Amino acid sequence: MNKIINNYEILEIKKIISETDTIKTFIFNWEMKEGRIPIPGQFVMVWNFLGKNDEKPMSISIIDRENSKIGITVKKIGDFTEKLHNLSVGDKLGIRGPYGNGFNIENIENKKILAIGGGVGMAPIACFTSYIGQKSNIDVVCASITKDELLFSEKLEDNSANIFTCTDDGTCGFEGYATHRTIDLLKSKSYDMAVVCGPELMMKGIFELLEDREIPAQYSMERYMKCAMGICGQCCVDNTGWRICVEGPVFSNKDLKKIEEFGKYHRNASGEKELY
Amino acid sequence: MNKIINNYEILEIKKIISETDTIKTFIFNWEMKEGRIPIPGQFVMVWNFLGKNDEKPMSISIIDRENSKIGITVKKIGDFTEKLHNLSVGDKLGIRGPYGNGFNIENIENKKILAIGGGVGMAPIACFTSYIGQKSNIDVVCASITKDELLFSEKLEDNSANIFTCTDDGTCGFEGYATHRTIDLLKSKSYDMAVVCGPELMMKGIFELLEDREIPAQYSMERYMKCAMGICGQCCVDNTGWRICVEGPVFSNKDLKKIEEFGKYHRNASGEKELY
Amino acid sequence: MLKTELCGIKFQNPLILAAGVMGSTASSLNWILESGAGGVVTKSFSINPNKGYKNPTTVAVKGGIINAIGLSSPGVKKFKSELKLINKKNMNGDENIAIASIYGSNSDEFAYMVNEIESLVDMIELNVSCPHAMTGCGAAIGQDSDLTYEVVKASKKATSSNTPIIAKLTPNVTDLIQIAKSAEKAGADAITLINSVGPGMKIDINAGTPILSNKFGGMSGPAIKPIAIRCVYDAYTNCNIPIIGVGGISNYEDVVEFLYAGASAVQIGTSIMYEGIDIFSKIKDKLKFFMKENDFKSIDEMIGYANK
Amino acid sequence: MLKTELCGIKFQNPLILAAGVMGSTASSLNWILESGAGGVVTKSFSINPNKGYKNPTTVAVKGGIINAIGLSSPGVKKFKSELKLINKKNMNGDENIAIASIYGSNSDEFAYMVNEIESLVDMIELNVSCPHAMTGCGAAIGQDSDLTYEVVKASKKATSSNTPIIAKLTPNVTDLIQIAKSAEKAGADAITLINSVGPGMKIDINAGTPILSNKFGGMSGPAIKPIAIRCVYDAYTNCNIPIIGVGGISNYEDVVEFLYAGASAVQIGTSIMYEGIDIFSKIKDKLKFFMKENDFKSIDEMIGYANK
Ligand SMILES: Cc1cc2nc3c(=O)[nH]c(=O)nc-3n(C[C@H](O)[C@H](O)[C@H](O)COP(=O)(O)OP(=O)(O)OC[C@H]3O[C@@H](n4cnc5c(N)ncnc54)[C@H](O)[C@@H]3O)c2cc1C
Ligand SMILES: Cc1cc2nc3c(=O)[nH]c(=O)nc-3n(C[C@H](O)[C@H](O)[C@H](O)COP(=O)(O)OP(=O)(O)OC[C@H]3O[C@@H](n4cnc5c(N)ncnc54)[C@H](O)[C@@H]3O)c2cc1C
Ligand SMILES: Cc1cc2nc3c(=O)[nH]c(=O)nc-3n(C[C@H](O)[C@H](O)[C@H](O)COP(=O)(O)O)c2cc1C
Ligand SMILES: Cc1cc2nc3c(=O)[nH]c(=O)nc-3n(C[C@H](O)[C@H](O)[C@H](O)COP(=O)(O)O)c2cc1C
Ligand code: FES
Ligand code: FES
Repeated sequence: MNKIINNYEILEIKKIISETDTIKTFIFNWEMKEGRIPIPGQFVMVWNFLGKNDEKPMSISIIDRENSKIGITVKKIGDFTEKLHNLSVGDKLGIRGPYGNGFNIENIENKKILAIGGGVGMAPIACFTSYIGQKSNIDVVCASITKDELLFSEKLEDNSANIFTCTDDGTCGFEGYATHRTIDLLKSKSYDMAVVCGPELMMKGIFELLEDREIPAQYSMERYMKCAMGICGQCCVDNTGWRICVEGPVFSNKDLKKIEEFGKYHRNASGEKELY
Repeated sequence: MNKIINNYEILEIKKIISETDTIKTFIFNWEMKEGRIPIPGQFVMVWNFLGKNDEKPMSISIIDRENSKIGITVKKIGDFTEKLHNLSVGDKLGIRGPYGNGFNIENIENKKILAIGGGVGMAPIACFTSYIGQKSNIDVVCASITKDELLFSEKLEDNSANIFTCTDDGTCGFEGYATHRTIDLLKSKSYDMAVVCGPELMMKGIFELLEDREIPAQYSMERYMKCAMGICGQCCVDNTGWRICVEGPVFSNKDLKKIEEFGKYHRNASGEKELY
Repeated sequence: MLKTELCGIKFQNPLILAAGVMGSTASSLNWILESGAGGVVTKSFSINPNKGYKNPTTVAVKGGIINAIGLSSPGVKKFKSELKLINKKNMNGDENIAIASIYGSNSDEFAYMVNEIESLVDMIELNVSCPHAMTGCGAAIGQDSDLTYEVVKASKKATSSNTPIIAKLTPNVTDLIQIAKSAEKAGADAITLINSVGPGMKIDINAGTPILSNKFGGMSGPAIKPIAIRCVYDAYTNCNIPIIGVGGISNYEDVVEFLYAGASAVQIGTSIMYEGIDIFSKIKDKLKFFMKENDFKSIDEMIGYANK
Repeated sequence: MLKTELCGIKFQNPLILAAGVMGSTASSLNWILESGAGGVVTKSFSINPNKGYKNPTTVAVKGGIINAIGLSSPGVKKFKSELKLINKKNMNGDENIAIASIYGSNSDEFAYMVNEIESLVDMIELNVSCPHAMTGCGAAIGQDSDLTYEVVKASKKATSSNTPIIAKLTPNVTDLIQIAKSAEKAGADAITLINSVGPGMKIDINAGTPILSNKFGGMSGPAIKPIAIRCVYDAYTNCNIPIIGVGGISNYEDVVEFLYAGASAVQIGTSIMYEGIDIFSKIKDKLKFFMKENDFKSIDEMIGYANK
């Protein structure tokens, strides 16, 4: 057997950071050993065995190799995430992973990088930005609906990235969508590559912008997940059939072009299509 | 899991040597890789899948690491061994192993060693003698009923060991039992250690001789075997409970003393005791 | 040399994707076909949409996994549009074989389903064997020889187009051969052996609770292969319809073992997880090599070789 | 802290040697007891001597082995002299528990056997579950709830000394709980779950034939653990007599998993092959550590923990 299938580890929540009213970051100790050292863009499956006995995917938002810690950043949007928000330091969760391909970070040094994150989509983007750190010159577009929802902007500023906030309602930074902010930036700046994560329609908009300008980019997608091991087929996308949990969640602009459902629809737990 | 359980390899018989009227040596190619490099005193299980579909233990009589070959030397005494004798070069057998502890060959260099083999018991003794080669000074007592049954005496002479043949009927070398030959040798010579394999009553006699003279020795035992993996319990001996297929087949004189059934009885396939 | 025929259906090779593994969309099925499979079986579906069980739905164990996905599907109406998108040929122009796996809780439902889809696929596999299906479905049928008979009979009767009907059976019964004979008597054109094993359960001792939300699930992967081989071997001795072997196949040796036991073709599921999608092309190459080395001219010559 | 009681019998610890593994002589049983087991089960024996099947009788597979030793034993008369030699106490002066495993082809044979040996052992385990026994023995009984009932009933009736009777059951049935309840109703004092699984078969593709001389055999070792756990969990929910868990245990985590599932004690077989005889003492140490870490004062507190 080639692939190691990591099973659960039941981990104590070591720290909880309330990022915004609806977003919390949970930090765990994580043994950094072969087969389980995460890279930005990878995710874990989070099993709340005490709560609803459900399990869902969450991007890894913090990779702290030095202190052997990882973090996930969770937006409260439904039953599962609400139950997570009710947990306290010392409570336990089952974590398995890391899964997925993660961002391609080869030959990324000394590049001019544009990182764009919308809402909790900032989780992998922040992870990427911290991970790459000073090795490259990173401009981060940090987008949200309103000021209170802006994620990681301060933390990343400390990390020597240039932060460009934008809010739909203009309560912080640029007023408008991430696409608008990006158009604005692209007027004055050039980039070697971009990394993007956020609501799919936002990513679709960004995709078109960056394609027009021929900027290579990587996009992190979300699809409904069951096994996360590449077996159940739940997360496969049209028309390539690729599994978001194995071949994804991160796709280059080239590959994304082949994913025809991108920006159009996704499938729910029963496999029915739901339009964006 | 700590232990590697080797499964069958179906091997072609590459060469057959007719040692005596009733004894043949069969040679196979054998990949010498971790977990399957044999040492003298170890055995293999031999599965004659075409013949009687039975499987029995055989000592490894030849270990040729250079040419990646092993050999077994089989005495025709019943149905299974007779079917083996009917095989030709190019026929196939299933071989699994090596099993058992083998002779303890640590710190064996530059020792004066007495090696005693009776009948086909010469198989592991010859293997040991060739293996140790010129590193030590080995006297080999090579015993059989009659001249035609003498095993490996010529081959070992080439190997710079000193051969002392003996036959019950005096047709070659000393006339009498291996015990008598040994008593004779011990009169004029001293040894640091001995290795012994042969009919159990012969070994019993030798054991008493060597104990009297306080010569440390290793004895290779035989018991009925089924799994050879240390699980079925078929080969356990009284009163220690040790498994001949794992803790044995080779025992030091110290350990042999604890095996109360030695020289007295063994158990058959159903576990009934059969007296010697 | 890998070509083989099963119930009159011609396969480019005897390697088929097993039901429920990357089989929920035409896209993934086409990917598998393109990567070298001779045929694919879809995820099992039924009349109505079904979300399946809550997560966790899969857990790794020694030698495989346990799953209780719970037969999630969008229901026949929506799944038909997927079936229509399965490519009839691969990029080399070779015929692809599409097999629909269907389930239901009684003969009427099976008959209805057969009717709905028979024109869209080459063969239909009846899932009467899922060990963690909803009440009345899956193994609830296939663990009873009378129910198995009824469901197979009704499904056969419902076909108007001679689409072969395959009964996929569960090993989790006291007497598999009795059930297999029932299926045969009811007119099954072939049987698939085996669906997942057990069922099995894994308790996480740190969580203090079973991991799967459904508590137990079906075991699959290399660990179950000896059970599958025994089932195929026994059925080959006792039945006269072709057998599709499945359970734990991860390399060409395993495929040969199944053929020797009596399978006419094989399905591969869980090992895709360990070995990747290219498992089909890898096995094909090595299988051809083995056949040449051992003087086999066709798959046919290998079927049941170990029963002689 | 590892002490536990089962049917009124006091065990130093809940780790017991499983039947058929190094259990053919008092010598090997005593060695296992000395190495730390709380109790031992003998190899199954019956009235007459039995050579068992021809070799090969065991073969390694992924996650375990398949065996068809074929219940070899010297018969009750000779085996009684072995039973007499099992040490009542170990070198530390702690009580050893000896359990005889017996088989037969009908209730009379079981009753006879019980009578012959009850005075020599602490408990008797009825093997009605071996998946490769001779016609009428082993699973041939335990796959039928009526036969199971009869054999357990007759065995209970035959005891004059209150020696607890344990029924060891096979997972290779359509409905385990039905059989377990039969055994309970017939008066079994406890049940052991599970005997080896499948049966399974391994074909050597180079030899072109099944490896075992009996062709198929029972699967044991780590791969079968999920099935055993499910059986124990289900039986714990549905029955009221204590359960001895067995199947694939190789470390303390596995022991905890079985206790959590509902076992009152466990048996260890195949893992001895991988881990060596000292598996008992190793597990004991780690189990104690786990209990301290998790504030368990006794084995009792852990039994069925995952069913809550
Ligand atoms: C690769 C990946 C990474 C993700 N990373 C993050 C992250 O870092 N932070 C974060 O807050 N969220 C992340 N998500 C989304 C997160 O999994 C969902 O928000 C969460 O499952 C919602 O559950 P709920 O019960 O609270 O809401 P629900 O009301 O149950 O669901 C709301 C929506 O969440 C999605 N969802 C529900 N269940 C699943 C599932 N099993 N798999 C995938 N999507 C599901 C569906 O689109 C659904 O419509 C990620 C998803 C994926 C696929
Ligand atoms: C560790 C070991 C190493 C051996 N090495 C050799 C060797 O190098 N050369 C050699 O010729 N013989 C060797 N033997 C003995 C060999 O296994 C038997 O001679 C052979 O099994 C006899 O089989 P048969 O059918 O020809 O005779 P049978 O008539 O069946 O048996 C004759 C005797 O052989 C023994 N025997 C039979 N079956 C077995 C079995 N499964 N396991 C152990 N003993 C058995 C019994 O004592 C029996 O009485 C060894 C045995 C053991 C245990
Ligand atoms: C995740 C998963 C989902 C499955 N879903 C189905 C299904 O829907 N219908 C079915 O008949 N079998 C289903 N199976 C069983 C497989 O088709 C196959 O019979 C079994 O897994 C053994 O083969 P394997 O070891 O190659 O996976 C599923 C198996 C897995 C692992
Ligand atoms: C070589 C071998 C022989 C066995 N013999 C018996 C037996 O005689 N009676 C019995 O009830 N079970 C027998 N078993 C089954 C074991 O007692 C046990 O139920 C099974 O192996 C599962 O446990 P394990 O995985 O720890 O080995 C045997 C198992 C093995 C491996
Ligand atoms: S979630 Fe199962 S294949 Fe991706
Ligand atoms: S032959 Fe089975 S334990 Fe030695």
